[in-house]
Amino acid sequence: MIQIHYFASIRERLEADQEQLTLPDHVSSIDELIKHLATINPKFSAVVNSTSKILVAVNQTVVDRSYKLSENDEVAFFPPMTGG
Amino acid sequence: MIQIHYFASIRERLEADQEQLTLPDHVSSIDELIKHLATINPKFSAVVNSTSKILVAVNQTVVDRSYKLSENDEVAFFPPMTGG
Amino acid sequence: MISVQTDDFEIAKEYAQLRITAGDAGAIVTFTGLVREIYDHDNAAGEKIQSLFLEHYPGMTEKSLQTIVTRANDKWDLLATRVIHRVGVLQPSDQIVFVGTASAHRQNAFDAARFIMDFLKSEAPFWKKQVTESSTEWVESRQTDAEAIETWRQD
Amino acid sequence: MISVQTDDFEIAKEYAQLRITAGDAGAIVTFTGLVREIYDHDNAAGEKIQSLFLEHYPGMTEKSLQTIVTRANDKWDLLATRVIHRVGVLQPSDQIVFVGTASAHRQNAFDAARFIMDFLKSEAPFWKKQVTESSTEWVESRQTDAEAIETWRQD
Repeated sequence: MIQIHYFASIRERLEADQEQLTLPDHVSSIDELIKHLATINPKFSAVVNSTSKILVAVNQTVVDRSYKLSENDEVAFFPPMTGG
Repeated sequence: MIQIHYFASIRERLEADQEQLTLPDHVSSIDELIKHLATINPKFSAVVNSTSKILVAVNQTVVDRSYKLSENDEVAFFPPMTGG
Repeated sequence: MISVQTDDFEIAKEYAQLRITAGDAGAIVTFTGLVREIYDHDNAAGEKIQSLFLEHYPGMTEKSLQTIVTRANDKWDLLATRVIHRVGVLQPSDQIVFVGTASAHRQNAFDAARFIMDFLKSEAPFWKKQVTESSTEWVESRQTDAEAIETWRQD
Repeated sequence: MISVQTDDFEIAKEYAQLRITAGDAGAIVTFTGLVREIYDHDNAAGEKIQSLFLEHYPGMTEKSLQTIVTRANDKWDLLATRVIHRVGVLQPSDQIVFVGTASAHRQNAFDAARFIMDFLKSEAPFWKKQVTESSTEWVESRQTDAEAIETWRQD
């Protein structure tokens, strides 16, 4: 089981700020997780296809798409930061 | 007649903060003024010979040694600035 | 010290604390970011901003700011640092962010404050949403902010 | 605005005035220079400073600071600037100098504040004399301050 958080424009378009997911056997990297979420959630698919840049953090650190997930990871999807 | 000001270490070593001087005919540049002051004032000569860098301002703007003096100029001698 | 808060802050209080914490400082630099009434982003160009909503990722925000401050301390001899970032709803001219640095010499204090702001912009998980008369839009990230980060990587 | 004064200054008051003068500022940078207890110049190295005397050249001081601020305004889009320099006798930890800049964007505010400080150090006619337990000496100008000026000439 992993915990997934969504922020800012992505959170709004998915109409969800978080969800829990049991990782299927064929999903081990972030890249595979994104494909899996796009398959099971049409809104996620739409966001991925229309957003120029999506950042991913695992356990509150930004990672790249090849990152291998572990049980109980906290994954977050968000657009580029605009603070300051 | 010109007005001369001295500041900081130079003022202290000359024991003077200002003086007035009628320019002799052979003195027209800052370089010539320095030579003249060194001739008439042993303390000025000592300061010039022992100080690595002396800055000169005419009418409150730093100038180089070839600057040509005019009647009523305000000339100042001081060491490199150390404010801030 | 790092704070992420809805409350406003007072520069006098933060400056006084930096002076005390720093001990024998020769230079204190403060940066304050304010909500501008007119943003020159593509979206809503020219329209007046009525309010700004600042969202963040609790936990990761503090962690990423701490990482940035630690990197600044590794690069420069700093005697004190302070970062405050506000979240929630803000109005034009409100203070958003404060960065304060104290050092023996001015170059370190200037470099560190700028470094912290540059990385805060690109690495700390804050997102701005702006409300104008005709629209409510998430602010787009700026190319110049990405470029600012690159200048530090060349060191 | 430029002030050369014996009185101390309050950063809160100067910051508030910069905010008002600037109008729609997005970034305000302040620099404050303080009297350090230990200077690392060659003279009196390691000895504690008991007091500092700041001499200046009245008239030229204001003129040279105004020239520096005008050059900063020519180089960057600034909404407000403020320079205060104290003269007379100061004690360790006292404030000596304040530079404040306001701009729409942070890079201009940072650059301008640093530029003003760098040129103030080398072009404004102030001289420091430091008193320690064993000596009273004029502070020597620093090579790093001359070098700071050179970095701006390369633009």
